Order: sequence, then C-alpha cells, then structure tokens
Amino acid sequence: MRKPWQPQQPRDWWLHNPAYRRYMLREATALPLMLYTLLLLAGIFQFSRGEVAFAAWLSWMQTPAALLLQGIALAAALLHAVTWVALVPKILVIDSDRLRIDPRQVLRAHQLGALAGNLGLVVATLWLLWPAGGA
Amino acid sequence: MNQQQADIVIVGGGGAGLRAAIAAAESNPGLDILLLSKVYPMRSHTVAAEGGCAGVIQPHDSLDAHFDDTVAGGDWLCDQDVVDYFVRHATEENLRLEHWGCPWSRKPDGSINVRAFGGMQIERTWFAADKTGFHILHTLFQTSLKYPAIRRCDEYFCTDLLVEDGHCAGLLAIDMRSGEQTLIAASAVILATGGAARVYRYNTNGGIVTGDGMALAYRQGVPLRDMEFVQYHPTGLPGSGILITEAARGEGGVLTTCDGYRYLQDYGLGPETPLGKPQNKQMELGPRDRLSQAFWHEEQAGRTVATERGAAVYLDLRHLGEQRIQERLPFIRDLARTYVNVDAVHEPIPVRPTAHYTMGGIQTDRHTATCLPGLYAVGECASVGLHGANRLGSNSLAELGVFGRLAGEQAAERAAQGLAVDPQRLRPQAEAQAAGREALRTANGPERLAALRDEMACAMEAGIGIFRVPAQMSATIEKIAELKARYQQLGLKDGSRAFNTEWLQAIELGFLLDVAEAMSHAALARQESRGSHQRPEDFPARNDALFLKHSLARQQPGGAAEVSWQDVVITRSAPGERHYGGTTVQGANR
Amino acid sequence: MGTIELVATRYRPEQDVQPWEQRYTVPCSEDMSLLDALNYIKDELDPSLSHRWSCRMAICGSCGVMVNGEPKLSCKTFLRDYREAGVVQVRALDNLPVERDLVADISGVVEHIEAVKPWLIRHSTAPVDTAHTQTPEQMARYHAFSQCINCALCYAACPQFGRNPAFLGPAALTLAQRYNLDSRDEGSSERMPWLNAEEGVWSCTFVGYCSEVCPKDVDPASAINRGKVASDINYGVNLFRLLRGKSDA
Amino acid sequence: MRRSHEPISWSLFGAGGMLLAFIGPGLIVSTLLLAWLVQDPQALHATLSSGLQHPLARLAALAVIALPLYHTAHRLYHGLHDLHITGPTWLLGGFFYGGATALSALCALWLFSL
Ligand SMILES: Cc1cc2nc3c(=O)[nH]c(=O)nc-3n(C[C@H](O)[C@H](O)[C@H](O)COP(=O)(O)OP(=O)(O)OC[C@H]3O[C@@H](n4cnc5c(N)ncnc54)[C@H](O)[C@@H]3O)c2cc1C
Ligand code: SF4
Ligand code: F3S
Ligand code: FES
Repeated sequence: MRKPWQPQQPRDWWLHNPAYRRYMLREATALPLMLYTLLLLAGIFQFSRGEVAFAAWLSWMQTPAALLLQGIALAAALLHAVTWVALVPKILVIDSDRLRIDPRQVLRAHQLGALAGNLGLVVATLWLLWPAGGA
Repeated sequence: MNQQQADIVIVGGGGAGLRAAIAAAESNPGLDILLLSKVYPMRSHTVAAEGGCAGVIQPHDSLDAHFDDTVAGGDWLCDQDVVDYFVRHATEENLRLEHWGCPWSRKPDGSINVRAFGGMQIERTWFAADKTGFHILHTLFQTSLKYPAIRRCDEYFCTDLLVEDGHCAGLLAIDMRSGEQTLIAASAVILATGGAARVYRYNTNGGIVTGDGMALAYRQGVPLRDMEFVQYHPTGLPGSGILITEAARGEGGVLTTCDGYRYLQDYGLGPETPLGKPQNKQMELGPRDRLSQAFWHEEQAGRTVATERGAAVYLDLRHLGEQRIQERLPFIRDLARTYVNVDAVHEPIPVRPTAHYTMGGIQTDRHTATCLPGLYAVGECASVGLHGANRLGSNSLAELGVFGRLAGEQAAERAAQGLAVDPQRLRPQAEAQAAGREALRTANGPERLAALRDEMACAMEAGIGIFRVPAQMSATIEKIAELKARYQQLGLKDGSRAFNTEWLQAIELGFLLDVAEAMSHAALARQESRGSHQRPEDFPARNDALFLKHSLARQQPGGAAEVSWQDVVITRSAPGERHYGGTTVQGANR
Repeated sequence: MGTIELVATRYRPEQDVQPWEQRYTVPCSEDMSLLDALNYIKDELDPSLSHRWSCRMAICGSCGVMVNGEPKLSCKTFLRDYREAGVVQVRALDNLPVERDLVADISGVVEHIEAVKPWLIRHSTAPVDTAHTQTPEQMARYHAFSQCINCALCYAACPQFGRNPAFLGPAALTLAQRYNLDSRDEGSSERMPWLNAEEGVWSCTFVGYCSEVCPKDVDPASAINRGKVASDINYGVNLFRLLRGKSDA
Repeated sequence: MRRSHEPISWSLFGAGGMLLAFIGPGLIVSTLLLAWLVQDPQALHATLSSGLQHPLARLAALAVIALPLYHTAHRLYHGLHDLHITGPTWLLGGFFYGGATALSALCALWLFSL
C-alpha cells in the first residue's frame, strides 16, 4: 500500500540552514537599499524645487535617523557588491568558438570595475565638495 | 493482483536493457515495449564502469586483430562466430552512441581518442574520461526517453517468469513502492539483469548485482553456461572492493610490492617496461586473470603490503603527474581520496584483486535467444559465447550495444507475430508463485538473512576464488546446499509491503544461492585450468581434449546442479598458447 | 573503534500517521561511511529500516539522504566527520514525498528531467559511419553539466522547489543546458519553451545551495542562471519578431 | 508551457544590481560625507544645476534612481514569496514593479523639468 508522507515547507524554512540564512541576508539588502534610494529621490525632488528646499534636504540628511539609515544602507551595499560580483562569473560566461574568456578574468574585471567605480565616485565627490575645490 | 500486458517486457534498465528497448522501438514503433527495472535505469550498475568500450577505429588496427585478442584472451573458449559478429558491429555501436550524444574523449583535432587496455594488442578502447559506463548509461537512458513506444516500470522487482505451453509468456513482479504483485503478460521477455558478483565477499559490484535474471532462467530449466568463469579484477580497493579501473594501468600506472618492485616481470609478463611507457599485453597490461593470480603468489610469499583492510599491492600513478591524472583519471583520484584517503598524485594506491565479472550466464544462441521460446537474454546475465574463459576489459560494454540491439530486434520480430497469451490464462500460476512470495514476506523461521548472505559470500571466496583447490571446492558446494536448506527456515522482521527492502533482499538471496550453486558445481566439474578458472593443485594445465567445451549447469528438481557440456564453435583460430609479455613462461618464481 | 548515535526519521506508511525518530547505536571507525552504518543497522539491529543504495562509490545516485539537515550521498559521507557531534541525524531527502523511512519519492524529479527533451536533437542528417567532430574545447563547454547522476540532492537543497514542486528544478534545467551547449545539438529551440516558462529558469532566485551540495560539481546554479541569460535573449528576439508581425517563436 | 514575462523585470533587476555593485557603496559614502563637507548648499545647487544641463547627465541621474528601485523591488517581491506572504499577483506585482515605475516616472518628470 502506498501512502507517501507529503512534507510542507515550513514558513521559517530559511532559519534552519546557514546557507539559507546567508541567502536571506543577501536578499534583505534590498530593503535598506530601497529606502536609501527613496531618500535620494526625495533629494532630487527638493533639488527641483530650488535652493532652499535642497538645503533643507541636505540638513535633514544629517539627522541621526538619516545617518543611521545611510549607515545600514552602506553595510547592505557592501554585502550586495561582494555577493553580486562573486556570482557574475557564473552567469556571464563568454565561451564560443570565436571568443573565450576565462571566468577568472571575468571575475577579476568585475572586481576591479567595482573598486574603481566606488572609489572613483568618492574621490569625485571629495573633489567636488572639498572646501577649496569646486563648490 | 495487478495485471498488465505488453508486446515486449525487458527486465533490466542497464546498458543492455536500454539498448534493446531502443532497438525494439526503432525497428517497430507500433509496439508496446515495457522496460522494467528494480532501480531507476540510471542507477543500474553499468553506471560504475570506468575504463572504456572496445571498437576498432585506428587505421592500423583491424577486425582480425580484435578477434584474435578476444579469442586468445578467452583462452579459446569463445564461440568464434559470435566473436566475429561482435567485432564487426562494435564500432558502429560506439558511433551510434556518439550520435546520441555520448561525450567520448577526443583528440585535440576533435576526433575520437582511444586508449590501451589489458590484453588488447592495439589501442581500441573508446573512453569518456574514467566514467565511460556512466556516460553510456545516461546517454542511453536519455535517448530512450524520445521513443513513445517505450514505457517504464521503475522500481519493479521481477520475481518469476511465467511459462505457458513451453513459451515464456510474461512475468511476475513486485511494485516496490506499494509492495503489490503484478502479472505482466508479453509475447517476448528479454532478461538484461546484469551480473552476479555479489555472491562474493569482496567485489566491485553494486548491491543490486545479485544474479536475478540468471536464477529466473535457471529455475525455468534454461541452462547457465560457463558459470565457473568469474573474473577477478586485479585492482580493487581493499575492504570495499571499489574498482580502480584498468585504464589507470593503460595510462601508465604500475603495480609494485611494498619495496617498489614491479613483480609482474616474475610471472611471464616481462620484460619490465619503462615507467610511463606501457606496452600492450606486457607487464601491467597483461590479462586480468594473470595479474590476479600473480597477486595471489605474492601474497603467499609475504611480499604484499599489510593495510588495515588486508593485504594489498601498490598501484603507482605518481609518475603520470597531476595534470594527466586530473584529465584522464579524475574519478580514480576522487575515489582513492574518498575511500582510502590517498591522493594518487602523491602516494601509491593500495589495491587487491576483487570479484568483478561473470563471464558465464544464461545460455543463448548467437542471436540472444534462449532455449525457452520467447525468452531472450543479453548483457552480463547472458552467455552469448563472446567472453570464453576470461573477458577482456572493455569488451563487455561493447557487448551491451551489439547484442542489446540484436536482442531488441529479435524480440520485436517475435512480438510482431502476435503470440501474446491472454493474461487470464497466466493467472493461476502467477497466483501460486505470488503466494510463495507472500509467505516469504511473513516468514518467521530462526535463520537470519544477513548471516546466510555472509556465510555464502565467504564460502564462495574460499572455494571458488582466484585459485580453486578440490577440498575447498567440495566444502563450498556442501555449504551452499546447507545454506539453501537453511534458507527455507528464514525469519523476516519487517512484514509490511511498502518498500520492504528486507523482503526484496531475501528474494535476492534466493537468486544468489542458485547462482552460487551453478558456479560451484561447474567449477568442480571442469577438471582443467583455463582462463579465470585455475586449479593449481589437481589440474594445473589446460586440457583441450576434454574441456574445449562450454559447461552447462541445469537445475535438478530438488537437488543440486547437473553439469553437461556443449561444443565450442571454432571457425578460424585453432587453440594455441596465450602469449603475453616477452615470454610464455607460466607463474615463475623469483 | 568507538560508537556513534544515529537518529533516523522513520515513516512506515502502513503503520504510521506521521514520521517519528528512532535512535540506534552503531560502531564508528575511521573508514565507515554512513551507508555502512545504515547497512549495519539493517543487517544487525533492525531489518525494517528502508533505504536505497547500490554502487557505494558515489556514481549511481541512489543513496541521497539528509544528514544533520544537509543533503548528502550516504556512501560519500563518513562517520568520522560526525564523531565530534556524537550524533548523526538522518532523514529522507527534503522537499520530496516520503515513500517510507529514508526512501523519498523521486518520480516527480524524473518527470521533470524527462520533460526538457534531454537527448541530442539533429535536424540535418548525421554522418552515418563517422563521428561528429568535437574539439576538447567544445566538449568542455558542457562537460561539467553532463556529470549529473540524478541524485536529487539539489532538489532537496532548493527552497524554491520546496515551495513549488512544479519548478523544473536544478538537475532538469542543467540537463537542458547540457544539450543546448553541445556543439552537435540542433534542438535548443525545442527546449527553450521549458526554460522560458515560469516553472523553468524563472522560478530560480539563485539561492545557490544546489551547487553547494552537488556531489559531482555540476554547478546547477550556474547552468540555470546562464539559462536565464539565454531566455532573456530569446524573449527579446521573440518580442522583435512579434513587433514585425511574426507569430510567437 | 506558458512563456514567463520575468525577463523584463530580471533585466532591470540585473542592471540595477550591477549599478549598485559598481557605485552603491561609493554613493552612500558620498552622501554621508555631505554632512561634513557641504558648507555652501547654494553653491552646490548651482554646480549640480549646471552639471545637469546636459541631457545625458539627467539620464544618468534617472538611472541611479530607477534601476536600484527596480532591483530592490524585484528582490522584495520575491522575498515575500520566500516568506510565504502571498497575495494576488496583480496586487503584489503592481505594488512593487508598479511602484518602482511610478517613482521612476516622477523622478524623470522632476529631472527633466529642471
Ligand atoms: C566497477 C565496474 C567497472 C567496469 N568497467 C568496465 C569497463 O571499463 N569496460 C567494460 O567493457 N566493462 C566494464 N565492466 C563490466 C560492465 O560494466 C558490465 O558487464 C555491464 O555494464 C553490465 O550491463 P548490463 O546491462 O548487463 O547490466 P546492469 O547495468 O547491471 O543492469 C542490470 C539491470 O537489471 C535490473 N535488474 C536486475 N535484477 C532485476 C529484477 N529482479 N527485477 C527487475 N530488474 C532487475 C537492474 O535494476 C538493472 O537495471 C565493469 C563492471 C564493473 C562492476
Ligand atoms: S545536479 Fe548535482 S545534486 Fe543535482 S541531481 Fe545532478 S548530481 Fe545530484
Ligand atoms: S538552490 Fe534553487 S533557487 Fe536556483 S540556484 Fe539552486 S535552483
Ligand atoms: S550508493 Fe550509489 S551513489 Fe551512493
């Protein structure tokens, strides 16, 4: 006689295995990153309304709550960047009769790109904002 | 009892069964073909074959050379018309597998690569790294999926054949998931159930390789042929018996004693070949029986290595280098690392001979038909007459394709004649057999299944092993008879139906005991030494005058096996000396 | 030789309403695999425990179970690695119906594998008596994906399959990719509908655990996510064709 | 088998993910630096305004908002599924992807009305 036991995935499945917890943490980076993007969007709105509104946004960005959110978002962004770049060579595979690129090169290129992008942006900002600089 | 009907039922989803199913479907797409197996097809033991599959492809090779190697390797006990057919069709089957997607290893220019194998004078072993059987089996399984004519009954365990009016008319099987018995009526039945090396304690075979098909046929009066010929593979891992493929030697691996001495040169297989330059048919590439026998002598002389898991010699691959090992033998490296904690790149692998392959099996004609009309047999469970007294490595995978196809075509032809029996007529005998199975499931005698199985395996190892001594052979025969009697007193603990593996193992043990009986009686009856059958004490030499014959073991009602003899078909190669290495000296001493 | 506690989750359909745990004490030596321990239980302690096995060399794919919550081949798992913990928990593979004890029902997985047309498809006639040419580089393109032993560990690992059993899942989608990437194959257009479907590559959220547990380094996560790229391109091409008035390709 | 329309959202998700990996952390560090470095908001407004004169600059700014919105919306949408929080597809999909689209449109409106 057959009477298979039908297991049900428990709602808290992702708590039971370190690999699942790592996955959920990776996916959870989306939440602070979304909130941070909304802050930026608010900045663009205030910017479009003029100098005064923009200044208000700038000073609001320095309130503890906003700084806290940015701090969490920074951690999330770093985790995102690391996990994302690590997965790229598994998705982006260039291997045809005409062109073949070693997956390690793909990884290296993305690591360098991310480093250059992020550092470059910080340097540009510093240059733009430095008291003696552009602004 | 459930009831089903099909045109052809194939028992076994290994290489032979799958190839037969595809051939039947291709030759007549209108047929209803049922592929029944006690495990999902891709679990079949063909999956474990590592080394390769023979087929002449190099321009300087020839069918005659393949023929000569096979016949000499089999110590002239091969049916030469069968060998002829085989060598003519082996390559085309390998090509067909290639067209179905098998990833055969290639040369840099994209053409097929071949490697050296024991007993073959020219490289003609096609390989897919060191997972040849795995790739062949999965290619065949996946290809079989495209034929709507092929239906599968996965995890159905065949327990009995049904015979009506002298014809095989179907079979009885247990649906393992529900435990229900099912009658399947068919115009043709193909047995492709694989080997039986599980009768031995140390073997390279999977747990499912229990000689079921051989016993099924034997019980219906079909003779088992050449059962005394059991091949020991010279390089299994000590303890588990897991196989380290011959390809490891084909690629240049060497066998040494504990002090690094290449002992095979003392056994007529020399002169010693330079490291990394293996010579076909010499030293490590001599035939398996000779290599296993050499181990036995070394062990007697105390020159083997003592490991935790018993005596062993070393298989040394280190001089091949990491890159070549990783490219050609990645699975071997993985197995050695996992199961004996040795990295073949840095250390030699301990190995010893283990039971590996049954040359004999269900007697068939050269078209795979048995003497019971409607019943065909193919693959390792069958004896079509190809391997003689010793199979050459890589000939058996090739056999699956060549004779699997033939069996499928033959069965399709028979099925087209519409000889099916009304299942209703089979019902009474099916019910009688089913009742016997039911009784076993709930048997409550004093005997333990595991104990009987272990006693049998040790007795076979002792009496019907690498070397056969008369007193031990007789003791084994008595032991098997005793075990068969005790089998009737078995007690099983489970009693349920659904996936009751204790019940199935008990049925398998019954099959194993029948096979062990046939093997031991045939071994005692063959009073000579030939190929894998060696009697150094009483009959150390080959005796063509009396024993250039196949043995046929028939089951006697209520008694032991009766052995009779059948002529060997000899067409163009008269029996000669098996010639390996530089000389033909037998078992020399140091 | 010491001993170790083995806790097996039992389920006997004829007697039990739901799974329960049974504790066994088994010998534990340096080279004993979990499969050896299960066979020891079956032979010496409790013949009613059901589990699958055959090759005991990690190639037939039948012996997969959950070991302390991780999907593993029992023949490739060694008791010595659990000696510290002192106890091994064993149950049938997750995410699949349990037929009995440690035996999971994999028929659904096999059906998924069958669905994706995992065989070489040719439209032009193949050479009859010669082999196709395929260079080692061309073979390398799909070789890892052809190593799958259908053990279903990846199905037990994948929470998206656990959530939705209609998801074709790692092994089936990998097999589709295996043939799509084979230079001899001409059938990718017949397999694309399976990849393109919701139940195809698009149910995967790149959890990646499938590749971590795979005993044969097949890397199904990579196969599926490369499948997403292929499906993405296919979607674009199809959109373009639709815009030009051609029917769905 | 019905074709999934996931490629659209996945492409946007992928683009957003790539963008966030390449400039996300840097961007956040930059806005954190604002707290210490900005002395004259008016001057900054002027600099940025002139920078945003070029339509490509506006497009870039739009991308920095829109792509991360799609990226995060996509992950959160699937995250709810993972957490067994279910609802009609049109509702959940509409909320996340529709929301990301609406906000991106607003952003475009604000940027191009400068
Ligand atoms: C470790 C190893 C390595 C080898 N390497 C090589 C090599 O390199 N080259 C070479 O040429 N040969 C090799 N061989 C030999 C060769 O692999 C086998 O002879 C061959 O694969 C047997 O195939 P088969 O189809 O006859 O049987 P199998 O593949 O064993 O299949 C038997 C089938 O029958 C089914 N079955 C059995 N009993 C029943 C039953 N009662 N009811 C229902 N179904 C049943 C099983 O489920 C299975 O599907 C090797 C063998 C081993 C063990
Ligand atoms: S992909 Fe790996 S884990 Fe999944 S079935 Fe294949 S071999 Fe097993
Ligand atoms: S675990 Fe599942 S979600 Fe995808 S990457 Fe593997 S199939
Ligand atoms: S027993 Fe075959 S894979 Fe474990």
